[in-house]
Amino acid sequence: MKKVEIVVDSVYLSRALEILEKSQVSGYTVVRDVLGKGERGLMRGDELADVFKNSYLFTVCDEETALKIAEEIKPLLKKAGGICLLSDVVWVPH
Amino acid sequence: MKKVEIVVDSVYLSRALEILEKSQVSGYTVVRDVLGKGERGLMRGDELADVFKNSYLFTVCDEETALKIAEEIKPLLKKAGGICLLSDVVWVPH
Amino acid sequence: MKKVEIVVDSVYLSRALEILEKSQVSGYTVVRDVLGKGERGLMRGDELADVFKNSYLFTVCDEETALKIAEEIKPLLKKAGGICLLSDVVWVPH
Amino acid sequence: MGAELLLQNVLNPPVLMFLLGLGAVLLKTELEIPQPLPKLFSLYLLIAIGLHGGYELSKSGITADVLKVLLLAMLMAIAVPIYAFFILRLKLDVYNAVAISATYGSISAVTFITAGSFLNSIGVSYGGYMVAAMTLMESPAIIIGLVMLCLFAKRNSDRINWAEVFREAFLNPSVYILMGTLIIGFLTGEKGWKAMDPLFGVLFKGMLAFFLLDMGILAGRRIGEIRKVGVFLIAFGILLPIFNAMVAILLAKTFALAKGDAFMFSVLCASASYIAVPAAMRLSVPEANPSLYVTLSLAVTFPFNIAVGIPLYYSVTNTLWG
Amino acid sequence: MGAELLLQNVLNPPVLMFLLGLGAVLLKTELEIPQPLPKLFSLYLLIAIGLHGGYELSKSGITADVLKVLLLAMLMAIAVPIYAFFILRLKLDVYNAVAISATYGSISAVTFITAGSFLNSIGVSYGGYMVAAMTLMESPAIIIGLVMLCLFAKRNSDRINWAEVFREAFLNPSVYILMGTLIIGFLTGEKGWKAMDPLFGVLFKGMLAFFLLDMGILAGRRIGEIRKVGVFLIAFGILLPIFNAMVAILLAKTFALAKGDAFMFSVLCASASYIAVPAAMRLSVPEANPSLYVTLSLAVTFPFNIAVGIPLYYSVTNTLWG
Amino acid sequence: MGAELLLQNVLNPPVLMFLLGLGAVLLKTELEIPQPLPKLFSLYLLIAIGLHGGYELSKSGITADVLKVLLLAMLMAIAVPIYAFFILRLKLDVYNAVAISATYGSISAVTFITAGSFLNSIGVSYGGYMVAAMTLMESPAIIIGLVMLCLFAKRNSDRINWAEVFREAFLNPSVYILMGTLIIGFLTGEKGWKAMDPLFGVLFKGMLAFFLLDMGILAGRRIGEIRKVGVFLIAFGILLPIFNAMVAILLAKTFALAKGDAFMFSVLCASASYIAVPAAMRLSVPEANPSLYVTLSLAVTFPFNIAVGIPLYYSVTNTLWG
Ligand SMILES: Nc1ncnc2c1ncn2[C@@H]1O[C@H](COP(=O)(O)O)[C@@H](O)[C@H]1O
Ligand SMILES: Nc1ncnc2c1ncn2[C@@H]1O[C@H](COP(=O)(O)O)[C@@H](O)[C@H]1O
Ligand SMILES: Nc1ncnc2c1ncn2[C@@H]1O[C@H](COP(=O)(O)O)[C@@H](O)[C@H]1O
Ligand code: NA
Ligand code: NA
Ligand code: NA
Repeated sequence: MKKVEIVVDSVYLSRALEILEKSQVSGYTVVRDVLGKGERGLMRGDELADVFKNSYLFTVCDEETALKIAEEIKPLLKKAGGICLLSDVVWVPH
Repeated sequence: MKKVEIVVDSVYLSRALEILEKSQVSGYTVVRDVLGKGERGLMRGDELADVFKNSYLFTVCDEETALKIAEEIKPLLKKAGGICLLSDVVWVPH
Repeated sequence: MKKVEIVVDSVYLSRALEILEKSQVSGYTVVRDVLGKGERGLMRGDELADVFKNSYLFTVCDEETALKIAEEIKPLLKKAGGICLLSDVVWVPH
Repeated sequence: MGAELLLQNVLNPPVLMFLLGLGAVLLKTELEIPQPLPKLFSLYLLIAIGLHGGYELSKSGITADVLKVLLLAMLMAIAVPIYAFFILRLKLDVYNAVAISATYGSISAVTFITAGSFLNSIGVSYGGYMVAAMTLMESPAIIIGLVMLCLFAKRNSDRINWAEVFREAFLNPSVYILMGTLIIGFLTGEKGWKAMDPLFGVLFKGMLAFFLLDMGILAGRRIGEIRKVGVFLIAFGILLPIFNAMVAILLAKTFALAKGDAFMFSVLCASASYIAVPAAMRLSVPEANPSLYVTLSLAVTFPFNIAVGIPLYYSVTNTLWG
Repeated sequence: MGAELLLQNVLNPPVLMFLLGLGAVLLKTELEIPQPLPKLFSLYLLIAIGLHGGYELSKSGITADVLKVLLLAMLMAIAVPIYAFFILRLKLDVYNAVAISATYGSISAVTFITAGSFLNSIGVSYGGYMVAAMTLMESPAIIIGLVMLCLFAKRNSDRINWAEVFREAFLNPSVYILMGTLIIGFLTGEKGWKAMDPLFGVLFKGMLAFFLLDMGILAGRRIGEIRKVGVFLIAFGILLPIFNAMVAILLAKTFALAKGDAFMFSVLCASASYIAVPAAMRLSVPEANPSLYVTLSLAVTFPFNIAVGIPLYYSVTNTLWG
Repeated sequence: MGAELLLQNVLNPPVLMFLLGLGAVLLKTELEIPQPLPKLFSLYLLIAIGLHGGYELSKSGITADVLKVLLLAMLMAIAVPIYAFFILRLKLDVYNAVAISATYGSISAVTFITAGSFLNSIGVSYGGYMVAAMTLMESPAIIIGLVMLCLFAKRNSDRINWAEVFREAFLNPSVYILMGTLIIGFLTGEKGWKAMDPLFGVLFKGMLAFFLLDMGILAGRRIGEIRKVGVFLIAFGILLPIFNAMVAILLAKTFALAKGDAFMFSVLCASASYIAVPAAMRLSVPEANPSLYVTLSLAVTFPFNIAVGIPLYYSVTNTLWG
């Protein structure tokens, strides 16, 4: 299985989740309020508006879905900043 | 080394940690209050009780221990929901 | 690309970030206030001072930089505790 | 129930704040009161009600009348989850029936508080021992629910850990803090209350209004799930509270409780838990669906009681006591 | 403006708390007010100002004079972002000009509140309908900004989603909560306010001081970025507010507003948003650089208004009204 | 010390709330006050004590008597960590001796506040300059501790960064906020305090009680580790405070301090830091074990002072001053 990790500006979290839902992943996990630094500078998350704050989310899915998500999230990350990572994991079934 | 990642309903966090302790991992790291969506629906974490809230935890250990943990956590995840992932990492010694 | 994950005592977070900056990573992501257990005992994060609290951070970079960071973070982890992990990821470009 | 009583109840800042929170979700405003601020408010309200109840109790003393009320409370706390269970079994499996009946057997402190604030605004008083009654009524339903589970479910593996269940029932944070501050209020009496009054007395209504804004948001978020709950459960979530309240009022009349106490007692019986019991059920009966019992309690019964139930139960009490 | 007026403004706990927060960052003390505590304070202030404004409005009623003020407010809320946009276009690209002009077209509730507290301390009053005016002035700038964007930017792909824009403008949390509590205060009148006063009235100044400590910290953190903002924008961040205030005062004089109202109106026009508008701009105009508009509003205009602007606008008003 | 004095101290809502928090952990109730709510309370208490102290100071002025108290405070803040260090070296390595002696050389604001509330409840007053004394006593122990480290430890690599140490000592958040609000209270005097009193004065005792609930929980969580701390350190954590208090009382008598001031001074000397110093030690002396110094200060000395120390030091003072 593939793990898709995404860091995105918090104001765009719901858009990112929409993309996941559309790709019909079986689930996802979100850590709100992570900080970070990247091209767009420091995101300390201390402003009153949700500007300057990131969210970190990941989903586990098969390779095909992962590549689809990676493709569909690109325009959002281009516009709003953020990163998208892919890696291999084993999902222990239960 | 193996990294074992677990997402579990927050009310069952202490049970999950007990399983890790029993398997004698050298340590673990926990992010409380992560949100998520899976079979059991949306966990927004906004209820007054700790219902609908996940915790995310990971531990790094050797392969044998990792498989043992994966085996022992199964019944808990079956009962209470959640996921368990395994992946390869290199632990930089210090 | 390599993902470097670091868990470090929160009072030493700024030192760890300094090391990343010095190694000229293109960015990093930080989850403040994670809990954990390791050699130095339980970090519940509930004290009034920031003692007993960890931060979790990761950066994605090329292998060379990753090894450099791993090398430079060692003395800090030796002194203050914590872990450093390396793994393989694919960074989806945008 | 006169329309003006209903209006008088609704045209109150706390109730309107609840509606404001509800509207915030329905209009998709992204208003939220992020954690742990709701915990701050709920802690505050529990401490305030405990300290004040204890203080009142220290004035009245623990008389035979007080014991009578406590016994009635105990009785209803045991009876309600039992008959609720059998009603629910008509349509639901054992697990969900257990979880929902426990939810309705227990109480909601915020409903109690809102009723107290309503009573206060129309100039009727009630005894501080009603807080003790409330505290007593939180836990039994959890135990009763799990006894039902043992009797009627066929779980062999993974048997119930009774030690943990009793701890969950009697030492969950809500019960503990209420009980503890009740005792503190009782022990420190007049002098203690005078020191605590500025924070835990004078600010009470404002804090309630603030908290109800959040309750409205939480209820609003669950409203989308009401449809999934089904007609039977929605009817249950409105009719059972009314039924419980009527039983309580009749009992109160039979045992000659004072008017204010009778009303508060009926509110306790009509209210359903959305903090302590759901947390316990999630742990002890994972087979039950939390979306059902939390949604029903938070998005159906709580708003119903706040907006309609309170004036309704009051007008019945008022008619009977005159 | 007399030196003693300036001193009287600065030697106030709220303003000094702001400076304390600023100093905490400049001296690198690691003092911080962690999330979500600032949200608690900002929610509290919005609710308090809304409830109180609504209560005052219920006393005065909605008269022709009130409507006059609301119309003037509307006028300025539309005019300011338009002329600000053209000034900004002298040096900036369309996107940043849109975002900054929207920021300055809208208002800052905390600046308004601090001005009210200043007015209060020198014994001048203002009408509760000024809160309604403030609420009206929050949103239009967002719409105007995006209309400007459509007219002057050449974005073909990814067109503006107007439904979402209107929701962001009129149903963002600040506007919603202000509007809602204004109505609640209006509906519940005297009796409602009496119940809410201990929390939302009596504690108001203390909470403002507490919150300004945090505003100082946030402003301090942005101060390092002021250099990057450039001389043109810094001048803009000080001169535009003064200009807006003067236009407002002249308008107020022409239409014979009362002195207190005129002053509060000038403060509204002079203030810039750092919560609602930046959130909306981040979403609708991602091409604009948030470091510019947030820094300018929070680290230049807000401190300027708090420390110098308020006594300045007051002394002008005072001279004209006598 | 009469039993009734002890009882009078314990039968106070704040102290009982501390015990309630302690009990919550011992009974495993899962009650918690999640972060950052404790930060809200501790910030509130620091601001309140600073503003009030500054206000009192503005009334009394900075007289020779005030300077005398400040000098005595400085003296003890330097002496205590030195003799504590040598006592600790009997059993501990240099690093832990440094960290613990710094902890006991500094002060605990909540202990000071609880003592003030106790004094208040028995009708004795103390000077506002005692807050200035407290502020002065926070930092020196950190410096002294690190000087000891340089003198007695043989660390060659990784030498101490004195600039950072001084910043940690004199500009840590607690010291900064106390100092800052003290100055604000002093500058704004009567008028400023009147505006701040409703939040930072009237609510003070209630907030203290609320916060002590959390302190009880934190202390309770550390109680399991007391065994690991060892008999020597437990004895140290009780006897050193008593010894420090007695030295302070004798000094106060010698220099003819007023009774209330003498008592508060003894409490300052008896108390140990659990916020500012542990944070500084974790950074500057990572070789020391934080479980030792935090546990000792929070789970041994703090409860001892709150429950037994305060009435004990008072009864000694009372006997000497009559
Ligand atoms: N190389 C990186 N490693 C880890 N996180 C990153 C990296 N680059 C960017 N990020 C995260 O993505 C966010 C947005 O990145 P950017 O769009 O480059 O500003 C940053 O605030 C970080 O949280
Ligand atoms: N495919 C997935 N990827 C990432 N997280 C998941 C996935 N499925 C489930 N989760 C997480 O595990 C939690 C419980 O899952 P479930 O038991 O399926 O409801 C969810 O709330 C998510 O946080
Ligand atoms: N094996 C491990 N797996 C995951 N996290 C660990 C592990 N060991 C240590 N940690 C984390 O690193 C922190 C410091 O570890 P230590 O220095 O060993 O006390 C702990 O509090 C944990 O959060
Ligand atoms: Na009930
Ligand atoms: Na404006
Ligand atoms: Na001391």
